[in-house]
Amino acid sequence: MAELTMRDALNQALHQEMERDPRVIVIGEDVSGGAGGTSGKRDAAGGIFGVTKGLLPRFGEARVIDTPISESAIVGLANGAALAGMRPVAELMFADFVGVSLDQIFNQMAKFRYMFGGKAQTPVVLRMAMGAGMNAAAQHSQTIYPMLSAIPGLKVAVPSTPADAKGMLAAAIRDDDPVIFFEHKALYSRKGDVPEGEYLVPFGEAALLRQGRDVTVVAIGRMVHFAAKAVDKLAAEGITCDLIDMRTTSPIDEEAILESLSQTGRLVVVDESNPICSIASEIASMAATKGFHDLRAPVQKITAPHTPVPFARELERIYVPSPNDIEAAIRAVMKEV
Amino acid sequence: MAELTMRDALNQALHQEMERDPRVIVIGEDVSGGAGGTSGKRDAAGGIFGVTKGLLPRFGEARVIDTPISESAIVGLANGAALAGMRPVAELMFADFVGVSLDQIFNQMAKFRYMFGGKAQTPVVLRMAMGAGMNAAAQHSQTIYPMLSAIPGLKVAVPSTPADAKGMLAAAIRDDDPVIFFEHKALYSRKGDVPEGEYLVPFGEAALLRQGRDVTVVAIGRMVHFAAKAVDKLAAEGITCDLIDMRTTSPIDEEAILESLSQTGRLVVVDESNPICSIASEIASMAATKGFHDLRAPVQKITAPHTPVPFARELERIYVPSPNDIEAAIRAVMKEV
Amino acid sequence: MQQSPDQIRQAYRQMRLIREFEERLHVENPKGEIAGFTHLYSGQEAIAVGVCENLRETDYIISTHRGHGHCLARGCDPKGMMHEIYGRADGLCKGRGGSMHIADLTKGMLGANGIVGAGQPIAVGAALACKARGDGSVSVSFTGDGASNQGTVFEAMNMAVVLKLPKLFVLENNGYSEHTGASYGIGSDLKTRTEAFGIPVWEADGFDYFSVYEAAAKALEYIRAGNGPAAVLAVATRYFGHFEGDPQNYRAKDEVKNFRETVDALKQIREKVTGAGIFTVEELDAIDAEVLALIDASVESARTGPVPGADILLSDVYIDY
Amino acid sequence: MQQSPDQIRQAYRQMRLIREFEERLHVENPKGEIAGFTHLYSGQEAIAVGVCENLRETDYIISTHRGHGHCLARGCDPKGMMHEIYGRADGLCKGRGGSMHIADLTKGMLGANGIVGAGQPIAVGAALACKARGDGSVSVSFTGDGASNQGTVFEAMNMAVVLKLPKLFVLENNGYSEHTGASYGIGSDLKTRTEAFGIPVWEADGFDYFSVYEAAAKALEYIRAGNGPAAVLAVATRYFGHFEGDPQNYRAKDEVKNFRETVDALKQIREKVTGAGIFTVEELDAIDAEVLALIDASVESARTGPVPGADILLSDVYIDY
Ligand SMILES: Cc1ncc(C[n+]2csc(CCOP(=O)(O)OP(=O)(O)O)c2C)c(N)n1
Ligand SMILES: Cc1ncc(C[n+]2csc(CCOP(=O)(O)OP(=O)(O)O)c2C)c(N)n1
Ligand SMILES: [Mg+2]
Ligand SMILES: [Mg+2]
Repeated sequence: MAELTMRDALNQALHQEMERDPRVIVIGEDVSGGAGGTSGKRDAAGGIFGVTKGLLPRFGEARVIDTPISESAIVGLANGAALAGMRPVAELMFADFVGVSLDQIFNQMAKFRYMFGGKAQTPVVLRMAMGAGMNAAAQHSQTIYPMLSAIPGLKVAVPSTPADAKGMLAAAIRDDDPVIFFEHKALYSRKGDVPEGEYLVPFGEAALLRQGRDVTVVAIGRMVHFAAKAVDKLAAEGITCDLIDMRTTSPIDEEAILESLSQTGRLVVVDESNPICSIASEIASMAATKGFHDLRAPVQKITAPHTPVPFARELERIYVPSPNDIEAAIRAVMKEV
Repeated sequence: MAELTMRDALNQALHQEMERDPRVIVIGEDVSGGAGGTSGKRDAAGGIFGVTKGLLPRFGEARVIDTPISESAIVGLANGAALAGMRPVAELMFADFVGVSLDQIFNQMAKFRYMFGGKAQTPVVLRMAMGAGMNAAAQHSQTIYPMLSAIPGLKVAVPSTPADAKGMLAAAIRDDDPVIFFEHKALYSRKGDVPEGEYLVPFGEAALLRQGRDVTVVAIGRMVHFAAKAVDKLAAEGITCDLIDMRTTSPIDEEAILESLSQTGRLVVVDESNPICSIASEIASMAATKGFHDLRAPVQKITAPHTPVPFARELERIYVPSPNDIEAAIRAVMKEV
Repeated sequence: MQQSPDQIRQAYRQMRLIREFEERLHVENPKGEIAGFTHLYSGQEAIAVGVCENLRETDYIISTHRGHGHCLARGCDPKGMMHEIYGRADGLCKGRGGSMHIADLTKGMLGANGIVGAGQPIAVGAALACKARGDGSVSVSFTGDGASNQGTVFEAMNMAVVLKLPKLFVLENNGYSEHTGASYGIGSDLKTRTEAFGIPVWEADGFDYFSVYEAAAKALEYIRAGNGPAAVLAVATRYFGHFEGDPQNYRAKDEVKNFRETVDALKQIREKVTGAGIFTVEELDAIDAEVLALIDASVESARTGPVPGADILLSDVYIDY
Repeated sequence: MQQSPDQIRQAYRQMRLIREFEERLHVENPKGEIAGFTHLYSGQEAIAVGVCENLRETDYIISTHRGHGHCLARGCDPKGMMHEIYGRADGLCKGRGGSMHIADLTKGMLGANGIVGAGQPIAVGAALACKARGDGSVSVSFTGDGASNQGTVFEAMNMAVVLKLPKLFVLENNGYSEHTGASYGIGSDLKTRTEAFGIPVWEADGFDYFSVYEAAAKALEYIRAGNGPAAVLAVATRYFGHFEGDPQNYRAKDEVKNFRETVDALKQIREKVTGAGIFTVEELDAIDAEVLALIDASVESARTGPVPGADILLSDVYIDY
């Protein structure tokens, strides 16, 4: 174990997987940087968040590929290279840029295998930074995993800790299905213990971070940490919760959630996304369909409001669900029964 | 009242609105057709589904604008023209083509007003044909209204009858907010009574098509007709349902659904979309949060499976929810209590 | 005409195969057994075959919504294709894809594609894999005149140049983009636009197999020498509507008839090779008969092929979930 | 230099305003009061001002992620902008947009835009409205060298030509696309690519106000005469990093210093107008002082401006819901 930031944990996974498998390549804007610059230095960027730093010096230009600003072509490049036997890790920089590349994601990589009679495989990993927390405003702060989790054929990873980030990125690269890999911008510098060497976190297995009797709290990405704050605070008062980190939103670990719900009878779901057709809605709907007989109180959905992400610090702060909001929701479901 | 197909009802709304307001323009691929052809005939297409037929001869090339295959530019064109005071009705042909134009939809038209401090308005109507039923396979059959209903700033219309199609398209054109207007391909030739002259159907008001005691059935688009079949069949057996046609999925008429649920205590939601983060999930989650105390049985979500839309007739038929599936779901919720 | 008789026979047979496949679909389609959208390639046979006859086993191609010709030219099984078009469980894509999504990865055929302009970046990606393998393989995309206006196509061109990839862009100008003339949507012209990205263009007569073959040969030589991408621009026409059922109001009455009677690709190659004494009319007729029998048999078996069921609906969404 | 002294004074003031606005943000930014991404325009002042000084009230412009210069050149209120950048409730966008989304529809300023390449099709749409009005208005988009590789930009160019719209494309090559040199991502060159779409290009020295002004004047004359779109291609540099905080490892050590000392836009215009005897150094210094005072006052009031609350978070998502 070593204490690493999520940024460094991701970087380590990329180094290890590229070392292990020569078919793994990295593609994106400024994934190394410095090409065509006047300093003569390559790897001048290493990704705008530093996640791909050091890959170019180690693996060379044939495997670490800087591109023009052409996101459709970047994802298309990854799709085609994957169909032809490579294992590309493409980067979209900001998740919001699915806007200019969605076709290659939802009509192409997600559907090849199915449409082509099961004969294609498209082992692409598409990394993208998401989330509020940097005051990057409406076009650089969205958490669009609900949109992509809805699409059959895609797997979707949303790690919340450095260890999960490493283990899930390595697992994503080895996965023969396409994986959308969301990295929360506000978590890049967060530290945690990370196993050294090969480490894999399987998809579709939620993590039970706290155990309790009273309430099932389901959270995703950065919200896991906010939920943990609320849960820990209430534990001191004797209100104890199961805290479930979904880890992947496709597949969803239904069993883990329903099993917990069958013990607690109360559900709070926390999702940084906008409320409509969110993962919070999906989990709440699961409770209403498959978990109904266990449910003893109304489900509490804690999400961002139905607004774009605002710019100003004070606005963004009230836009993002807070530990206080989560605490209040837990108290509310406790009052009900 | 005249009996019209949905195609003709839409066409009538376009004619009437273009007549009324010179700022209304129509933009898209082959919205008239014949430009650059060898027959010398313009209006050779009138839209590939015939919805925009006759507009060019009536309103001329300055207001009925054929474009190259450049969907991002088509939606961008509409956005810019709207910002500059026009009221564009743009056509995306197939809803699946949001893949190549999503940015202009979700990062631009949806967000201008908010990002720009409330000073912009973007009265665009973006029409698109959706849905299975024509064996058009995975890339031409999707019902992606959940994805777009999730986006703050967009309104989303999904009419199920010719009258609603006319009234909602006219209302959409007069709306100062951007509206995504979904037309189900399998409903274009369906006939119904349509009021002549000016006719407006307000957004956010669901239609109660059948009244009953036992179950609330909520359906969208083509599924409304399938649900009606199931509901009518069961009525003969004495199981009576409220049948609610959502009509718009943004805004959602929560009141209508919750009010009905408070009477029936049982909910079946029918949505042709894939299950995850669907409108069906959204309505089920509403029941689990705001309708919980009324709910007497698990909610039944009837959706397509988590697969792309398949091509073959037999496959598409089992992909799309059927009246039988809906009937079975209604019976299932009736058994529970 | 420096090709061997065997090469020419093969090319002629492929063109005839496409022609018969498509003409037969045009006959079968109105009968109502074929579902969905069918876009026929007849009229453009010389382009697909002229290009694909230049390719090696390790090369890749990607097609468009109008994919049958490219698939057949690349060696996809006509019977498997026919079964797919009829939506059969034993079709090339198990009946899940249909006409617009026929693919055969084992043949380096990366699929027909229902999204105009989607194939080009994907083919650039396959070219990246070709370059990495270093075995001289190339990747080929086919692009219609209409598709050439899609942003993704321009991005793909620039990307292929920036990364100096072994990528052939085949531009097929058949005069129409659905119901609109090609000249309307292209603000300048295809050759200038393509060259401006740094991609040399070899022009060809899209009705003439030999013309296309030679243009493609030159472009491929340039590419395989490591110079980066190149393009072939071929002009032809489509004999049928945009899709089966299109009334074609945008076309002059005798337009297709004139093309068929004058420059038709099959007519031309027959005249050339019999004129040059390479094959006799009878030899070519024998090929025609063989192809016709193959198509007959394919339609026959496709009509009664196995119907796919729920297992096929639900499988292959993921490899492992 | 056939402009009147008033015109030149105005242009000089606008350029100085941009320069001081940006240099001051560069000083304020590390203090931690300004949130989010800030992209500074310093170094390129002559381009925004050289173009915008040609425009009429009814014209439109749309900007990029690096928007301050274009906004100021178009006449947006510097104080309102500063308040916006500081996230104030009385900022130009109520603190919801920030640096990357400053817009002022009342000035025909259709917004800075965080999505590279998004503005161009939107500006083409505004050009459609201009054409419909028939009052000779034009619509202008600004596009970086990096953005020029985005598919939407090519689509916008072709669309503007096809519809023959009054649209000016201003291409600003500042040498970099984030951390990558412009030459890397552009496989050929900007002029050739643009002309290939059928758009004539007027080239300008992006450090020289008069050069840009004249190129834009010619392009606009062509456009206003009803010929369809045209372009201005101007080369300059950016003085600061891609965003505030960028260590600029990709740049030669003295690159910016050299530009500042030799071709700097403000230095050039000062030398030219004083050399030609149009203004004295003192007159220009007086403008500088006035601008500096304005910026001081703007920063001062922005620092203590009203903080937005929940009402602003939740409003203006819809006009009516
Ligand atoms: C992104 C997208 N936009 C529009 C369409 C609808 N469409 C299908 S084919 C076609 C015309 C294509 O013209 P061209 O590229 O010349 O090919 P051709 O049909 O002539 O073979 C259009 C507009 C589509 N399938 N995908
Ligand atoms: C669609 C999209 N892709 C990538 C980015 C990230 N990004 C922001 S600015 C930029 C570079 C733009 O370069 P250029 O167009 O030359 O403008 P400059 O920054 O030099 O003014 C990039 C890649 C983005 N904002 N949007
Ligand atoms: Mg064509
Ligand atoms: Mg630049």
